Amino acid sequence: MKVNHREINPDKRIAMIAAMELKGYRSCFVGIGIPSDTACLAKDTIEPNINLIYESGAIGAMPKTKSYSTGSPSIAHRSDMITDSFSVFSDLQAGRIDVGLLSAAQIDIFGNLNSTVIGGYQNPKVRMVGSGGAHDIACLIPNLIILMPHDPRRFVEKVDFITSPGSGAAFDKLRVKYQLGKGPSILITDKAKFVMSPSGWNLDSILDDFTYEEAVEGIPWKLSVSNKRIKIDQDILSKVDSISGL
Amino acid sequence: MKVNHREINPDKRIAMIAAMELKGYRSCFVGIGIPSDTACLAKDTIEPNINLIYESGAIGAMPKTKSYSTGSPSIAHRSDMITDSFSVFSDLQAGRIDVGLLSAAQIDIFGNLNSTVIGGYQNPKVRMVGSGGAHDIACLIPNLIILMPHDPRRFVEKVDFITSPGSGAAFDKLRVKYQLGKGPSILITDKAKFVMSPSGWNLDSILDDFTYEEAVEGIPWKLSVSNKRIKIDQDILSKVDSISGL
Amino acid sequence: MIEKLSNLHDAIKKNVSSDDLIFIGGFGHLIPFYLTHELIRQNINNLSICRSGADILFDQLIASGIIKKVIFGYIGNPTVGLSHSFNRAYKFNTIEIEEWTNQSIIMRLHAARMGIDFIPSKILQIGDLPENIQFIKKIISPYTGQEYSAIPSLKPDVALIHAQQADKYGNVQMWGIDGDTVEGALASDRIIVSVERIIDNKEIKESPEKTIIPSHRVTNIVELPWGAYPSYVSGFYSRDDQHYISYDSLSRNESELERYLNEWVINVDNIELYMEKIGKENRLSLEKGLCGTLDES
Amino acid sequence: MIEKLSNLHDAIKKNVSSDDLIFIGGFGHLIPFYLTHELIRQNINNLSICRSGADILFDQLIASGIIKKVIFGYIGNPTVGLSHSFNRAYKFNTIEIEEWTNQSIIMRLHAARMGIDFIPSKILQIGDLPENIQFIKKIISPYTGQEYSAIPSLKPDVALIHAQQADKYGNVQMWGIDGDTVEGALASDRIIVSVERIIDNKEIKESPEKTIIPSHRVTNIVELPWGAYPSYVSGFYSRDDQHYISYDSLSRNESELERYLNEWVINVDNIELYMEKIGKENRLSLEKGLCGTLDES
Repeated sequence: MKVNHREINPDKRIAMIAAMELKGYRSCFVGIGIPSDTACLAKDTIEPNINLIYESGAIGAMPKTKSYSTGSPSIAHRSDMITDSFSVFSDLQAGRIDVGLLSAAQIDIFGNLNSTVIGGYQNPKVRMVGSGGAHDIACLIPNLIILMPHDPRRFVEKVDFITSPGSGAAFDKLRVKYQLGKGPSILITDKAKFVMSPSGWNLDSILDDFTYEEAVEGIPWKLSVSNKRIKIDQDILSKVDSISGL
Repeated sequence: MKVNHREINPDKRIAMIAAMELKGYRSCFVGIGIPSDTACLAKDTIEPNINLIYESGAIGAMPKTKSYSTGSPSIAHRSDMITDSFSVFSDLQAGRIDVGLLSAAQIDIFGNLNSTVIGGYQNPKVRMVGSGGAHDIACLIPNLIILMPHDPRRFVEKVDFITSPGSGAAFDKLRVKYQLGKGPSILITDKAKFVMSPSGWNLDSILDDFTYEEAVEGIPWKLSVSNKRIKIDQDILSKVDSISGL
Repeated sequence: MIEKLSNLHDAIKKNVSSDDLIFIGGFGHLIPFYLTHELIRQNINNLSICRSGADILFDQLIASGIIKKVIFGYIGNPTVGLSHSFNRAYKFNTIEIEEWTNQSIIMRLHAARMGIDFIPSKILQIGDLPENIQFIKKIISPYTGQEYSAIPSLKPDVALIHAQQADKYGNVQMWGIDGDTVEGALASDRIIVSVERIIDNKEIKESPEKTIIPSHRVTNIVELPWGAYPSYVSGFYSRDDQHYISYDSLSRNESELERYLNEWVINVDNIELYMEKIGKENRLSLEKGLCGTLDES
Repeated sequence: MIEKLSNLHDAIKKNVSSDDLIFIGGFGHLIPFYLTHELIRQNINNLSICRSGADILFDQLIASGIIKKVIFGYIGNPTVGLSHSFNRAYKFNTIEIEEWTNQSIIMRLHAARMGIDFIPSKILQIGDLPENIQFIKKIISPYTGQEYSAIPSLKPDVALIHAQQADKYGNVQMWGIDGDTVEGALASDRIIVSVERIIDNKEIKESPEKTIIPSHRVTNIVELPWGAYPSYVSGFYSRDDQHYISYDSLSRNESELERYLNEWVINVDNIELYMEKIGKENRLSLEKGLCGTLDES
């Protein structure tokens, strides 16, 4: 099956690329939206052994309809376990959950994420929803993958507010000192994959049918060229349309 | 109904006298044995509003058969709630449980209780079961009632080991400093009731049909005379035989 | 046993006062809309409200002008958008905020539930949040020297929660998603619970594992079927996602929102009117939805 | 999904080593007798064992000479009497002990479960226990100056627990008395669970509230019906109080106890033999007892 990836919608492209990163993990802390959809896609294809954990306390759901809240009926329905948020966050802090997926309104070169305010904290241009569990996941999860639609306004030199701390030079030492997770190591957009280095994100590979220029367009960080191509797993490609939220 | 209390067995006498002390309380932390039986008797008679809380996490049971463990079938069966021990001990520390009942191998004038060793800790004559939840209850519960069979060997000048701290001059100041409960305030034997003062236990009242000499026999503390008599509530008297463990 | 049944008016009137700190239950599931709306109807003001993830019920309370302070980890309309009333109040400085994260709010409640001042945690040590929580302090482990943030306890005066069922003595049974509802209730001094139905104590004793708050901790039980609408109740009715979506657009406009609050809060001053307002057809469709009574999936 | 089913021998062999710290579940209810006896049969020694309230299973392990250290809040034969093997070992200095209280052991496990070093608590500040826990330290609240004991975390290498049922993926379901069983399991690095029966994942999904450990945390599941005898399993069989009473007298005498251990542990090296040893008549009577399958009360 030959597919032109440009014809697939951006959310699905993110989910497909990111799903491939979940291979080998056993437990995944997910929020509603693309993170949840990505994990469902991975579980349905290349990583059936991954357990989806929602902060509402539901574990093991595979929502069949669009979910609005991490506590929605589709998340509770036919889950394997319903515990409480305290228990899930305790497991998170104890290092018992393998990998997390996060998105945000803004991201910078060190993977700092902002979901709090655009502008200053006291007098913002836009006041957003706040951390929720994002700060907690970004601090504590051993492995963190960031998912971002390729909207240049989201990619900034420095986020207006660090809701969820990144890694690299910014926080690596403090992360060791405070026994935190190692912070974001992978960034997936709808066109490319980036990996974290001490000096920030490097372009790792580009989705088939997209150019280097498209992959880095509007991103304010210095990014070297990469010729590596992302090939979507056939099983993922064939099942992406069946994931409820996508 | 005229009863000679000398003809009632000692455990039942303790339970009857102590049950009368539970009037007005809403929640009671109980262990297996006379404490549990006492609370059941009170609930069945003068204080139907009292909720029995076992450290196993069972709440609201009224065991119909003899129970050996705080986790026994009779404690789980037909309880109103089964939570976990963490939850019960948290409620205890937060001051959310009204009253507790404890017994032990030894008691002294300040209500210090010993359930750990007879003799020295490192090389004891008798090694006993240890604190269990007794230390925790003695420290934390707002109101504490001690139940002791009148066996002179149990009443000592100074306990060999303070498993569960008492009150009076010994610990009153530290109890305030550490935000603890006020410690034991009432001691019930099978012949009498004692109340705590800063200088230790005072004899409060004596069960009908027993003499002052019998009530204080073998107790090594200085105790003034009391002419007050304990009259058992008729309802309690008529139902004491129906309590399973007694 | 002491009977805890109450009518809605008295349960709120007797147990909630101006200046109280209120924990509001419901994590997507079991949000106590109708019970909490009574605060608006009785115009009890100067309130502080807290929970981890707050949705449109918080928005409605803020819009009604009875809130002094919001203590939260998240505030919005999940997936749909922002909390517009919160954002207006924030902009015009008509409310105080104390902004945490979901985990830290839950740990604050957990500390209160355990009867201690603080709990050590690894979070809130890096990023911009810690410096905006001006009173947060550090604590050093006496065993390892490890540096933690000291998460201070948060002990609400009152918890308002919704559950499936309770007996008249106050044994409350809940199933499905809990989130931080039980944690917040157990942390609070008084607990007021609205339920879909009152059941016999005999039924409680048949499944004591479903009981999540013991009777002696409960202040009052109020029977309010459909009281969690437009959120949902597992085993009763599903979530009205469309209501949340409509709320996003109408709440952008203050006069439209005022009309909504009149229609859905002020004028529906008994639960039968609320059920009527939801509508027979919509109720049937929600009963057939996921997790509803008539759900056959 | 990864299948977690294992035979008993491999589950213990692969996951427990000499010198491990082991949490053993069961609070009156669900004590994992048969699963834990495998430690004796495989002679894995130098073990440290911990839990809040320990009963005759601890006594049997100590009698078998495989225990280096006991960490406990209570050790005995509930209501019936003392732990005679523990007392002998204590007298002759053949084991180390670390003596706490039930609440402090549970809080130690709770701290480990939460991934922190210690939890502040009001207990263990007065009386003779604190000074006999030589390494216990104090902590001062940075908010109020309140002085607390710092209860250090306790993170076991392995938890051995028994539950009613699980699926092959490792979703474990339990009901009835929990005590500190789930807390101890969640605190541990590896979790081995024996169950009365294996059920289909479909059945798990019908009552997800009964699941108490998620599949990804579970190391192995071993099907061992009657594995909790002489303790009990709600919904399956009642407690054999008489067995506990007999154990008190026989365990006072070392050679009688050796005979008992041969009969009840060494020689019953598969679960069918254990069931046979319990006896058909006794099993039927326990099934009819309180909380048993055939309980009609």
